[in-house]
Amino acid sequence: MSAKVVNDFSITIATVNGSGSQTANVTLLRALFKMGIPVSGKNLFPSNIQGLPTWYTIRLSKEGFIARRDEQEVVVSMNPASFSKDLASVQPGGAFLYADDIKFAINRSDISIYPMPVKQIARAANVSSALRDYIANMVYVGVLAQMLGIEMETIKQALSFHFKGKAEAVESNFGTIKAGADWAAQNLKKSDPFSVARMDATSNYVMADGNTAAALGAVYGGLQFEAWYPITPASSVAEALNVYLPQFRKTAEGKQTYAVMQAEDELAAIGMAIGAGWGGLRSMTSTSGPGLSLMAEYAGLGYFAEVPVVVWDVQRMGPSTGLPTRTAQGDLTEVYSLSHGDKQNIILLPGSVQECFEFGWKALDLAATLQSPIFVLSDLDLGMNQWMTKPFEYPDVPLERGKVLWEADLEKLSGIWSRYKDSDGDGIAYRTVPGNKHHSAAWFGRGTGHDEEARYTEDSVSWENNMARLKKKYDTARSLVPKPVIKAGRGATIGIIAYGSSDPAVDEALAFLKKVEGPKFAYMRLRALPCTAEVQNFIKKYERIYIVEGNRDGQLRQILSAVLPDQAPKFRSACHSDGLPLTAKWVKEAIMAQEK
Amino acid sequence: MSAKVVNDFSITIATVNGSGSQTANVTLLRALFKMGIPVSGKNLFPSNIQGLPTWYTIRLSKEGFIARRDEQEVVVSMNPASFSKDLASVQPGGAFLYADDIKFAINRSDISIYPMPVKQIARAANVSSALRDYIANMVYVGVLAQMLGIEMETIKQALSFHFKGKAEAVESNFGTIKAGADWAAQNLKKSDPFSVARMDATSNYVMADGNTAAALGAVYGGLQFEAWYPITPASSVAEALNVYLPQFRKTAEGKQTYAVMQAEDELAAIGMAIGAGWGGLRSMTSTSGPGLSLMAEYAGLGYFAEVPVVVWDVQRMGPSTGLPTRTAQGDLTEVYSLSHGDKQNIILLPGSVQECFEFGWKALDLAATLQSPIFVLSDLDLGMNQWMTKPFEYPDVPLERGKVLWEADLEKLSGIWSRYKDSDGDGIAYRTVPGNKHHSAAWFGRGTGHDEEARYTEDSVSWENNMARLKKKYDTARSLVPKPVIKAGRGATIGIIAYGSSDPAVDEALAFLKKVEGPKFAYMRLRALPCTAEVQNFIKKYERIYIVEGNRDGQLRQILSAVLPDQAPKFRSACHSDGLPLTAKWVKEAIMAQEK
Amino acid sequence: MSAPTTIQTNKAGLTKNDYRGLPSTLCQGCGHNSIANQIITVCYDLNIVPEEIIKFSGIGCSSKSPAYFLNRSFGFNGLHGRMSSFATGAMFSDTSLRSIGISGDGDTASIGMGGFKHLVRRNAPIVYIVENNGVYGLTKGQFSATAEKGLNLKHQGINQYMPVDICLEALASNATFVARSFAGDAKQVKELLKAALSHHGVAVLDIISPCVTFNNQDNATHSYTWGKDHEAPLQDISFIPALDEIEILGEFEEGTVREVSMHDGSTILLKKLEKDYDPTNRANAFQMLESAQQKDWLVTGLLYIDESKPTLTEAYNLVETPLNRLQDSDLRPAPETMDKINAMMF
Amino acid sequence: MSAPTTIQTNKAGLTKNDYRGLPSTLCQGCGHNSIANQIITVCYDLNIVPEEIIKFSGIGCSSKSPAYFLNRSFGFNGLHGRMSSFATGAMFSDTSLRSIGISGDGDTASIGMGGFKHLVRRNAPIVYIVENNGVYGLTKGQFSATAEKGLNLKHQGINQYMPVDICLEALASNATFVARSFAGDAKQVKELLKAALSHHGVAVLDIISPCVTFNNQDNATHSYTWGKDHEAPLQDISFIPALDEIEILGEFEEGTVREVSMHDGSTILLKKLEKDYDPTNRANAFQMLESAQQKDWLVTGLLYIDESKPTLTEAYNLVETPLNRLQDSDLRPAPETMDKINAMMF
Ligand SMILES: Cc1ncc(C[n+]2csc(CCOP(=O)(O)OP(=O)(O)O)c2C)c(N)n1
Ligand SMILES: Cc1ncc(C[n+]2csc(CCOP(=O)(O)OP(=O)(O)O)c2C)c(N)n1
Ligand code: SF4
Ligand code: SF4
Ligand SMILES: [Mg+2]
Ligand SMILES: [Mg+2]
Repeated sequence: MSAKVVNDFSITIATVNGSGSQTANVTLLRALFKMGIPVSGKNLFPSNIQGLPTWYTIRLSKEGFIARRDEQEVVVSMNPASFSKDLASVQPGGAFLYADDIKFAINRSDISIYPMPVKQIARAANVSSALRDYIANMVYVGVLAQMLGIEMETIKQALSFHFKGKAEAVESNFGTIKAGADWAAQNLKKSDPFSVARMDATSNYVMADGNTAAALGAVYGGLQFEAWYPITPASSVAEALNVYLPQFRKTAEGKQTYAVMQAEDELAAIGMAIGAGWGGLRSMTSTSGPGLSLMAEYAGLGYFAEVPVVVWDVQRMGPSTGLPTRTAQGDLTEVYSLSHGDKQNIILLPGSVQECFEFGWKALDLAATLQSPIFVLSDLDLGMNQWMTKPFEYPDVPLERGKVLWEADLEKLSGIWSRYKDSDGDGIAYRTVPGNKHHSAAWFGRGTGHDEEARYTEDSVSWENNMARLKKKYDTARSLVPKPVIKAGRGATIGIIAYGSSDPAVDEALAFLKKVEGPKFAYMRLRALPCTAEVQNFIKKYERIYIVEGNRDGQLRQILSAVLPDQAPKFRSACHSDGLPLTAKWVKEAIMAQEK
Repeated sequence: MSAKVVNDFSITIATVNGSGSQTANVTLLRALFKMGIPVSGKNLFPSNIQGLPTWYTIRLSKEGFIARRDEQEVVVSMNPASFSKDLASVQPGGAFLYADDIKFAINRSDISIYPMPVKQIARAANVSSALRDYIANMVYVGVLAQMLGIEMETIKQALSFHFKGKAEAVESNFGTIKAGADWAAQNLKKSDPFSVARMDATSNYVMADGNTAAALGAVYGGLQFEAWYPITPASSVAEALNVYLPQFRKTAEGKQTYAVMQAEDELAAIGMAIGAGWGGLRSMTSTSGPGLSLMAEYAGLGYFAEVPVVVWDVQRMGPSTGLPTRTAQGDLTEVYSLSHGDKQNIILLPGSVQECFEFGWKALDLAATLQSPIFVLSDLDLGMNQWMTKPFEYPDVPLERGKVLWEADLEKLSGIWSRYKDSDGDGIAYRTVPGNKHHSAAWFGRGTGHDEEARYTEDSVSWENNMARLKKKYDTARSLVPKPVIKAGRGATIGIIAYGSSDPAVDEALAFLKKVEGPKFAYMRLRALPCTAEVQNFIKKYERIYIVEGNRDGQLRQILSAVLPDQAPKFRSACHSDGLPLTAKWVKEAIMAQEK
Repeated sequence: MSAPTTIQTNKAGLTKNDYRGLPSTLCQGCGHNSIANQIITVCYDLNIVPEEIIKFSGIGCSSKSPAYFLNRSFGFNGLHGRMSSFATGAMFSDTSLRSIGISGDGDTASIGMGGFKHLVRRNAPIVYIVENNGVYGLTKGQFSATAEKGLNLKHQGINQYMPVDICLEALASNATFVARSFAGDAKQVKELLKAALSHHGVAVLDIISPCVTFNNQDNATHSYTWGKDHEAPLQDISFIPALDEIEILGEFEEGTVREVSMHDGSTILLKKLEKDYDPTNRANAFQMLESAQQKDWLVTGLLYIDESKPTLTEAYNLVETPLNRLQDSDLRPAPETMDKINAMMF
Repeated sequence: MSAPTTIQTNKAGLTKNDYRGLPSTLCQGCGHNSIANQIITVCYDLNIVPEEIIKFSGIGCSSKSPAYFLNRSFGFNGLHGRMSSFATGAMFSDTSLRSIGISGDGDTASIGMGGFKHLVRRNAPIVYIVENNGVYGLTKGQFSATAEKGLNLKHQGINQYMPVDICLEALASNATFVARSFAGDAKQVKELLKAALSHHGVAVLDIISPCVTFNNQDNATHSYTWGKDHEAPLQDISFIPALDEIEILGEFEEGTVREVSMHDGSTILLKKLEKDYDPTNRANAFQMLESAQQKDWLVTGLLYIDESKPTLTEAYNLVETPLNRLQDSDLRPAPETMDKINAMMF
């Protein structure tokens, strides 16, 4: 047995989907987290409901790195269909645990092999046959706990959380886990070097997924209307709203201050959201690529009629239906140019679960301020996986309601106002919303050419003026959108830009690059488009800029080349698009290969 | 009266839409054309059916320039609603003709004024009261003919063409024209310098609009299936197909070799067209901005499942519903990035009516060869206005059917083939289509991840390989799409890039720029994306590059910056987007202002 | 009133002018214009405060017409075929307002079919008017989905398909108010509009509204002539607002009148014509539409009504205050809740 | 055959295996699997050559299933809600082929409503099967538009709306073949499939197909239990292919059987159950669906049939040769025509 490896390896569990293994896997993840060990969990699941191979990888990192790793030191195989592949995937020197009813030849002697009598132990659990497959998963939790040293108490905490404290469920699952652990203690001899040990590196964190965070952010952002249509990986944004809005946003009398509508499709979803936004509600729709594409026409209406609305896009692998359960950052160019004619869409790029919460409310504020659709690009990895994250922070500014005139305001103005006039020099005009009873409040909105009074016109000059004002508004947005997060050490000559869920991998790669001979790197995590001054300065500052992104075509590189043409020759792409979350190793190698 | 101006001025006719003035205006245009004088006609019409002001401008240019001009030397006013504006619009020294029942003070002494007793003459025509408004328009045709010297014989030719030789209609209209001319001869004293005179500069031309040309191109391109949904300014593409397919594409037995479907919306239109393309038909859909946006999701399916289809987009002014009857080049970035996920869309940019014909068939060939959607971006100016154009040329190459395997082919291959395998190294795989009865012919298509055999897979490597092949295919497209048209004189140091209907204005501007002191310009008319080698060479060659386009945001500049980042610092935008066709004056000034 | 005036006002203290819109830019004689005029009259007659109405439309000649009535109401002229979704969202902003939507047959039955069906299914509280001319007016005369089989139009050929029946579609989607009328029958349009404005839920009004420019040939089923020749009214309709005395009832002979009570206290009086027709029975309505189709009748009148179903917005237990007037404190949970949320996260 | 073999073949010389697809990846017990199996059986029984079928679908669990039958047929698994448009275009490529489309209730009645209605209205020749489970299976259990009012689903709450009735929608759109069945009633599914495959025009089959994972509670109207308890078949159906002797007729008592002749010479025998039902009368069908709704019956069987209407592709006077096999010379007018065209331009 080689030197002990503590809190610094990955565990992958291979099961059949629809078998309930998610509960077992998340229990492991949470137990480790409660032991104070930095963890991350990545669920690799198929696009069907039951019967296909699925994998869950837990990374433990005492240094706190939470990006995906390719290497798998401990592998648990519960699925005959993927058994050979799983066996082959174990790192030399690693450990392989498997359900002993799977009968395959095992041809590796460089790893530790542990068969588990899963069926037998599960049968002993004495549950209904319907639950037996499910409970079998608890066996490997127990065996792993025993073999790696996961504290039983934290497992119980995890179970208790999962089952919302329902004692019966907790006990029955825990019983099986215990049985698994006991069996392992008595029957398995540890020959691998991997183990876990309590640390204190997670007490300032919580565990959550980005979609829940987005929904909660919106709850605190005063969301009043959400229209959506089911789609992986975005459905859980709306489903979380269905959970949390009733808990936190009903009045004392139990009345709703919001409405959530499942629309008949995404065209209708964005239409309803834009209708509500026009009506003065803080409004949102959540979707993924195919739905986003269906929203193209309405997005242009939102831009041109200047309607506040948030479009929360949880990206999955496209083009087309693509790989619905794989992650990507491939919708950037589409969103940037969404809808026909000229338009400049505003995009937010959350890079962590905490930021999903923050942008959840901020996007609603920005929409209200800028009277414009705000597109937020999350992704499957960020949205659906459980992450350890800084706790959510109560918004540090009051709700931003934007330039809305009510009866009293109009009274003060003697009823003189113009819907599309740039009175303040920021490109943002004042608006009124239905229900305003002042006799000068009403206006007739439209997606056709209009003058400052919102009247229909085909006049060339009115058209150009209005479009020029919209451009000015986009410039105003530049100063309002989230600034980038920059990490630049002394002496850095080369820049790296990344965004969204790529952050942990880039961060880890930087730690490595710091250690090797060669140029020093500065890192900017982009958080929004249009580019703020800080973004432009960062780009101007460095000799070369690597743009790391999760798509084939270097979508952000394309956009930055277009908006900063003078800097374009400096850009280098590091593109990764196999559907899996980025690893630090890949980032490091992609950059080093081009630096040679 | 100042020096005579012959064949070098503009005539603008202001009428009420829905009054039938189109016939009168086109008759004038055609008569002048038949006199051998280079002409162009621009119809500026409102987005409604009846009762609003509309203008028609005819430019005569003995030098052969056919771009729009701003200056209006001869103005005919038939509409009280626009009378003052029309009067003000006449160039000093120009001529103003008006229907004398319009009672407004005329406050200009720098122009020639001719009242016309339109009602009176029309009444004499003895037509039904329903036709009286319509026939009134013939009066100004007659008066203009007399005052400018338009040959009556060519007017008769134009009428005879318009009424498809129906003698009665021709005579009745001609009678009124004659009456107008006679009245003018007897009652008006010419005091303006404008006149027309026969030339021989149009005998190698025909007159047509780009939408008719597109339809005819498709007829010769073997179009088999068109699905469409009505929308200005694209409807007349499909409506022309309804006219010409039955005439030229029925079998000897009178059977159809094609089908044209009016779909229930644009989502369905492209869906049907893609279904037909997948089924092995040469297939197309035609639309404009709002419809294009609705096609976003299906466009990605076409790209990813590799279905041949042509999307003919006749651009109008957006964003949103915008100005449906105004022209623009504003859909470029949307089309380039249409659909979520990575995609590289192939775009053709016809620059003349003749080229609409040529691309009409070529796009179908390219779609078949590349098994991909081909987007053709025309615009309202090109599509709906009558242009003098070189006659359509019979395709110089046979129909390109692409890599389709039939029973005999499969027999030869012993049934061994793979739908998505790059056997030829060009990124283009072979396909079979329904009806192929070979037992190995069938495959199951999809928009989800697939391997070389078209089987569903979520495997990362298969995904990346397939996407890499698609990228290679796009590189193959680079060598197949139409090359640019370059005009580079000796000593040119600065480049100009334009595309589509901007060509005549840029061409005319160049003639001017040639004459003035200063740097020499080379001009490239871009005809397609991706950029061919010629495009790249042109851009590399010049110090600075002006990109002239009909949108606010410099959409082509954005795209070229992204694809040629090293060249991006050289680009300068000359953007024009007021909904009217470009003028040479504007181009010249836009460039000279930046050259100062 | 302080000084004598000759300008007539209604009980809301408003003149007819307060209900008008901009001058129409539609063709002279277009059916849509006459419907816009009826809306003006009806809102005036019913003393509706224009600020309490929201107008919606899609794209088309018909969809332009909300600009031509009720200038003092908010309104939105949206995307082609998408009036339903926009209106559905917007009506949540202040549920004390009433919604009127004007769509075309192309807008509703071609591109907008899905949205229309789902809006109806949700019983969204809106007066949904289809100005049905069997043709696309604004794009110059193509077939819409309500064009009759066999219709021949310039450049388009002969229509091969059976027309979509808006009323049948509404019924199939469980509409709670379904009526058909004819722009040439101003009185009926007016009474039906009044009833629709009192209805609790979605009121679908399919109004045959001839396009004089592109589809008014005498034999076309959406023409004035055909309509006049084939109209078969189900009833003679009078609407009695909630507050008016119902003395009027006395005027009728026993058994010749059917009374329908509305949710808001108004009454619809349906005077029998040839046959009695019970508009509260859905099976009847199906039957009637089916036989009208076979007999080539333009059946007009109130086909179906059900005042008892909850509306879309009622299904959401909303606060009394209009949502768009809620204060920051109503919209953002208190700071204390933040810890609770974080604790819920594990 | 050269050597004796124990493998059974049908009249097309094919084995059952020749009709199978890939192994299903749907849940065990999913109604969709049993429908796929019936399609295999029916195509085998009817001696259909698999190369003469095209399969279509949208997106959903249901839409995956065309991969699980007829491996030797071309097929396309398109976009969510867009099967109709894709199939409409594709069926023009070779009109000698038959089309089978498999869609879900979400795919058809939610996002795909517009396309579905218009495909039906055009009488596009396709067997259009809705595998109706009242829920979105593939996205894990949200309400579809056919979910019954009051249905309670995890994370989704209680459904507030009346369900879309696929058969009623098809009827309203002038479908020429409308049937409902239940995946738990294999025999009926089979016979209806056979009839549908012989139908001339669009055949809409609404098959209640339980989702065992997300919507199979005993009281849910799309569950196996509810279906078994509430099924009310209209008839006992047998399909007799064109070439088979119709001796079978003799087996029935006078007046107990209704015969429907199909366009291709086949016959549907409808054996009366409790009441007689005439499936050639559209008014009947409306009536039946209306009363089924009121009585909470799962009415199954052939609701409506009309063999006389031209199909979509017939409306186009196409050449005999499949369009996708036409030669260059059929597709490009001769060079001489070019001058003529130019002359036409003025
Ligand atoms: C997405 C989209 N497609 C097409 C159009 C073009 N368009 C404008 S109005 C219209 C049809 C209008 O017909 P209808 O709704 O019947 O109204 P009508 O003009 O007859 O009153 C169409 C197709 C559009 N504006 N948007
Ligand atoms: C445009 C688009 N929106 C949403 C989705 C996500 N999606 C996939 S399947 C599905 C619903 C399927 O339900 P149904 O058609 O009833 O089929 P079932 O799975 O129940 O058989 C949805 C919403 C998608 N693929 N595309
Ligand atoms: S074109 Fe037809 S629908 Fe449009 S305004 Fe004129 S008459 Fe009315
Ligand atoms: S989730 Fe439901 S619909 Fe999907 S395969 Fe499973 S049982 Fe069938
Ligand atoms: Mg219409
Ligand atoms: Mg379903």
